[in-house]
Amino acid sequence: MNRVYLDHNASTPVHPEVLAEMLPYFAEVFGNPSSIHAFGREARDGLDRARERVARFLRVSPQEIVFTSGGTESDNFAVKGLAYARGTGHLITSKVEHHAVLRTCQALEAQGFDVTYVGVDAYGMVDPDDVRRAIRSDTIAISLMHANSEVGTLQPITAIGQVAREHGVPLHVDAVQTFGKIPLDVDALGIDALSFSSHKIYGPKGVAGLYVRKGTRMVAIQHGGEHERRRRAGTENVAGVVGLGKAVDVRARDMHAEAEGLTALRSRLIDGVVGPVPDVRLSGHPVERLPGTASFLFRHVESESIVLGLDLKGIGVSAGSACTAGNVEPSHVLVAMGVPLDWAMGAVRCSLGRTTTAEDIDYVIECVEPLVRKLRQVMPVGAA
Amino acid sequence: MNRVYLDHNASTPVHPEVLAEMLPYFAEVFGNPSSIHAFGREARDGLDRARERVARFLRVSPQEIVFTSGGTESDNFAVKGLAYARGTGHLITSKVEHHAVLRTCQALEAQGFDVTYVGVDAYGMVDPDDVRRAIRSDTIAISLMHANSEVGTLQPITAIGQVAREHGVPLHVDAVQTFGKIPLDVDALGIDALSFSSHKIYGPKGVAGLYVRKGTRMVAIQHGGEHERRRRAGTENVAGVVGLGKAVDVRARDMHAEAEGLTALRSRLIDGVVGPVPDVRLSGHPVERLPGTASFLFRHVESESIVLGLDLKGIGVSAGSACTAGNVEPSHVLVAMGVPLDWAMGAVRCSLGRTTTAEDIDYVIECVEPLVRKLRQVMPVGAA
Amino acid sequence: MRYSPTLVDHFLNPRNAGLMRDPDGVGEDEYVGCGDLARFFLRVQHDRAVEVRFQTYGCGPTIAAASAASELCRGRTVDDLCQLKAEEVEGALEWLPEDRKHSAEIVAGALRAAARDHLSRGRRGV
Amino acid sequence: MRYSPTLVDHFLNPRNAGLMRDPDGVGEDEYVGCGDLARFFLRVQHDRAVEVRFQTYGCGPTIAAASAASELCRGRTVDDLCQLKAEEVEGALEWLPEDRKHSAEIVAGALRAAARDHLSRGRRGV
Ligand SMILES: Cc1ncc(COP(=O)(O)O)c(C=O)c1O
Ligand SMILES: Cc1ncc(COP(=O)(O)O)c(C=O)c1O
Repeated sequence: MNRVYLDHNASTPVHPEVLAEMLPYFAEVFGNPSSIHAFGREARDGLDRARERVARFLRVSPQEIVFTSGGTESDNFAVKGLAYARGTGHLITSKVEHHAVLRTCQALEAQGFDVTYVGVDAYGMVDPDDVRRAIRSDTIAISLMHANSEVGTLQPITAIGQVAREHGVPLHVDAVQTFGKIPLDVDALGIDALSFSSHKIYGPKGVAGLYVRKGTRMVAIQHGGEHERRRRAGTENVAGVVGLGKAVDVRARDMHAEAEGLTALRSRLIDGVVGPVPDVRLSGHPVERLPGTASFLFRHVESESIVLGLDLKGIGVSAGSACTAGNVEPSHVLVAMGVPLDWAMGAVRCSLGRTTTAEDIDYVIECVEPLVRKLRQVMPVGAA
Repeated sequence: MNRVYLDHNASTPVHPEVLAEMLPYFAEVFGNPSSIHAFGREARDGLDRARERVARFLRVSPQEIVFTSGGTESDNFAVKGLAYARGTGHLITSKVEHHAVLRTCQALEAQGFDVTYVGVDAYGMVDPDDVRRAIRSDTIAISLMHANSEVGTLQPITAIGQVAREHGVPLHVDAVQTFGKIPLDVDALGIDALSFSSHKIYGPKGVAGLYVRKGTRMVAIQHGGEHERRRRAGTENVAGVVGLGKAVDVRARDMHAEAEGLTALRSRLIDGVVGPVPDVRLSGHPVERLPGTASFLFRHVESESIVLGLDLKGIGVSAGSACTAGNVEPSHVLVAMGVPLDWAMGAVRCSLGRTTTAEDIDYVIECVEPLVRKLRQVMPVGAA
Repeated sequence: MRYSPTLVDHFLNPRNAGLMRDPDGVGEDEYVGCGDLARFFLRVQHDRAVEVRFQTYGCGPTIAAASAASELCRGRTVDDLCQLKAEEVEGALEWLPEDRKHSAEIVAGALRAAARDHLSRGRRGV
Repeated sequence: MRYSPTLVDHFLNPRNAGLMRDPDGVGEDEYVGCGDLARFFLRVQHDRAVEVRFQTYGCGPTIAAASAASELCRGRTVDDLCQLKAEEVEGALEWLPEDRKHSAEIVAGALRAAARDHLSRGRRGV
C-alpha cells in the first residue's frame, strides 16, 4: 500500500543528518554536562555548539536560548515565567492559541491572574487593534502564536509587537509551527520570548527551546539544580539538544527552497480537493499562511471518519487538532473563527513536508472525493 | 590514556540494547502518538509497550505511570502536584534531598505553604520518628529520597511509609538513584508517588517518569493537550520513552547480579583509598548504601582539585554534587550530616557502573594517594 | 491495529445505509460528548424487523457499528430489539477501542428507540 | 579543553609552593563564594621580590594561578607588585574559564597584599 504522510504539523521524521549527529551522544559522549571532568565537558561542548547554532539562526546571543523538553513546556515556561515574575496582573492572548498556552492561561486565571482572550476574524487572524484595546495599566504579558497549527494562518506579529513595545508589555510568541519553516526576526517582530520546537522540524521529540530576550524578567518554573543559567533545572537532554541544533542548521540551509516547493504542492492539493468535491472549503487565510498547511472543511461529514477512510488508504492526515488525544469536539480554533458547526465538524488538516511529492498529492486527491461521497451517503444531511 | 568513568550517579552511557530499540523511533516510527492514523498508532504502540514494561518492573498498573522529561520534572511534578491539589498546608521533607525537591519546597514556601526539613544523623539517615513528630494536622505530603545521590545512604522508607500511612499523608519518594539498581516495592514501602529516571540506568537523557498510586490526588503542573491521561501535557518523547522501557527491562534482568559485583568493587575501592591515604574517611552509611557508591572525605584538600587531578589521569569522579554546575560550596548533604568544613570541602564521590572493572578500581587507587599527597603540600593545613 | 478487520469492512462497505419511506419504527440516539448520532428505521412484519436502515453521523466506528447492527437485527422480534445491548453490537465488530465504545452504545440506543417507537404505535405494521 | 596546557602543567607541578620563614611580606586573599584562599610570602632585597612562595587552598586553577604568579613576580619591584592585575596572572595561564576567573583574582589580591605588607613594615628587608 502507498503510504503518504500529510501530518507534518503534528510531527516529523528525524532527518538522517540529524540522527547521524545525535548518535554519538547516547553511548559514547554520555557524560552529565554539569560534571567538570572530561566526560562531562565533552557533553557540554555538544550542548554549547547546539546553542550557538540555534542562536545564530535566530540572530540572538546563545545566552538567550533556554532548552526545554517540548513546545508545551516552552509555552508553559514563557507564560507562567512572565506572570510569576510579576506576581499579579493581566495577560492577553487569543482564542485560537494552542492548548499549551490556553490551558496555561486558564491555570493562571484560577490562581488570580486576569486574562483577556482576544477573538479572530473569519480567517483566524487577530486584529492588532484588538490587542491594543485589551491592554490595561496592569497588563504584564501578551502571548500570541505565530502560525496557527490547525488552519495555518499567520498572525500579524509585527504590528502586535509594535503595540507591545509602545506599552512596554513583554510579548511571547509561540512559534512552534513557524520556527525553521519561514524567516523569523525577533528584533523586527518585537518579540521578547519565543517558543520553538524540534520535532516539528525533523528533529527528535522531547526537546525544544525558548528564546528569552536579555533583560526580560522571567522566573524559572522547574526548580532544582543550576542548569541553563538557573532558568531550567534538570540534566540536559544532550542528544536531543544536539539533534535540535543540527535540525536548525539543516532548516537554515533548506528552508527557503523547500517553502517554495511546499507552496506549489499545497496549491495543487487545494485545487484538487476543492474543485471536484462539493460542499468543501479551505479554512484559514488564503495568503497569510504556512507554506505546507491546507485545512479543509467538508460540510456534513464527520472529520474523523475521513481521517479513518484515508488512513485505510495509507494516508495520514489529522482531524481537528492532532495534538489532543481522542478529542473529536469541534476545534476551538474553528469555533473562534465563527465556522458553523456543520462545517467545523468536518475539518481535516493536511500538512506537507520536505519529502512530500506531487504523486503523494495526486494520490490523496484521488482518494478524497469517492470517500467523502460515500460518507455523505451514510450521514443524514444537516444532522450536526 | 586510561579512561575510567566513576560517575555513574551523575549519568550513564546508553546500553547498546537500549539504543538499538530506540533507533527505529526517530526516522521510521515518527508519528505523533496522539494522531489517530497508522503513523500515530505505531508510535503509541511503542509508548504503550514501554509503559507496560515499567509497570511490570514496579508491579503496578500501566495507568499509574506518567512519563516526564527528567528526574527533576518528576520531583517537581510530585511535590507541586500533591501540594497544589490541596491548595494549602504543610509538607515534610529532609535536609539532604536533591535540589529538585529542596528548591521545589522552597518555591512552595514562597507561595505560602509550610515546609519542615527534618535533619539526618551522621550517616545521612533520616529518623522515622522525626518524621512522625513533624506531622501536623495540616500535613499534606511527605517527600523523601530513597538513596542519597552524594553519599549513597539509603533511607528507612519502610518505616517512614508506615508513619505516612498511619497519618493518611501521601508519601512521595525520589528513587532516581535506586530505581533499577536495587529492588523496590511500592506497596511494601507504602509509597504513593515515586520519581524514577532513565539516564541513571543506561537509558537516554531527557526522559523519566513518575509512578502515581491510583486514587492519589495530584494535579498536573504542565498544561496543554490531554496527554498521559491529562496528567502531563506535551507530545511524548517516544524514542526516549521506548529507551526507558528497554532500560528498565535490562535492569530487571541484570540488576541483581550486577549489584553483587558492584558491592565487591566498591569495597575494593574503599579499602584501597582509606588504607594508604592519611586523613581520609568514607562518608555515608557503612552498610545501608547504594551498591556502587563510595564517597570520600579528604581532609584539608579542596575536592575540585582532586577531581581535576584525577581528570588529568583520565578518571571521572565528582566533587560534591555533580548535578549542580560549577558549585564548589560544601555540599548541603554533608553540612546536614554535621561533617566539619575541613572534611566536607574535600568530598569526592566515586560511583561505579556495570562496566567498571577491578583494573579500573586499581588504577584509581594508584592515582589517588600521590595526588592527594601533592595537593596537601600546596595547601595550608587548616585553611578552610 | 486499532480497529478490527470486520469494523474496517463495515466502515468501507456499510450495509443498509440510507433512509426508509414510511417506516414502522424510527429511533435516534446521540452521544453528547462528540455529537455522534445514529438513526434507525424499521420495517416490521409479524412482530419481526424484516428491514433495517440507518443514517449515522459520526466517526468511522459509529458507521461500522450501525452497519453491523443493521445486519444483526434483521429478522429479530421487536421485543427482542427493545433489549438490545451495546455489548452485542460491539461483539459484532469483534472489538472497539476504549474511547470508541460509545459507537456501539448509540447504535444500540437508536435501535432500542426504534423498536420502542414501533411498540408505541400499537404494533400497526402487521 | 576547559583548561590550558600551561595551567595543567602548573597544577601538576606547582613551582614555589610552601611556607617561608621570616618573610619580608605576607598577604592573603580569599574568595568568599567558595572558600578558595591564596597566601603569598615575599623575600625582598633592594625593593625587589627575590623569592616568592605560596600556599593555596582551592580548586586546580587557583593552585596553577598561584604557581604561575610566583614565577611571574620574581625580580619585580614591590611597588610594581602593588599594582599587579588579575589579568596578568590569567594571561600567564593563557586563559581561565568564566567561572574560574576568581582564581587569578585572589592570587593577584594576595600578592598585592603581601607587597603592601612589606611596604607597611617600612621597607626593612634591604
Ligand atoms: C503552535 C503550537 N504550540 C505548541 C505545541 C506543543 O508542542 P508539543 O506537543 O510538542 O509539546 C504545538 C504542537 O502541536 C503547536 O502546534
Ligand atoms: C536523587 C536525585 N533526584 C533527582 C535528580 C534529578 O535528575 P535530573 O538531573 O536527571 O533531572 C537526581 C540527579 O542527580 C538525583 O540524584
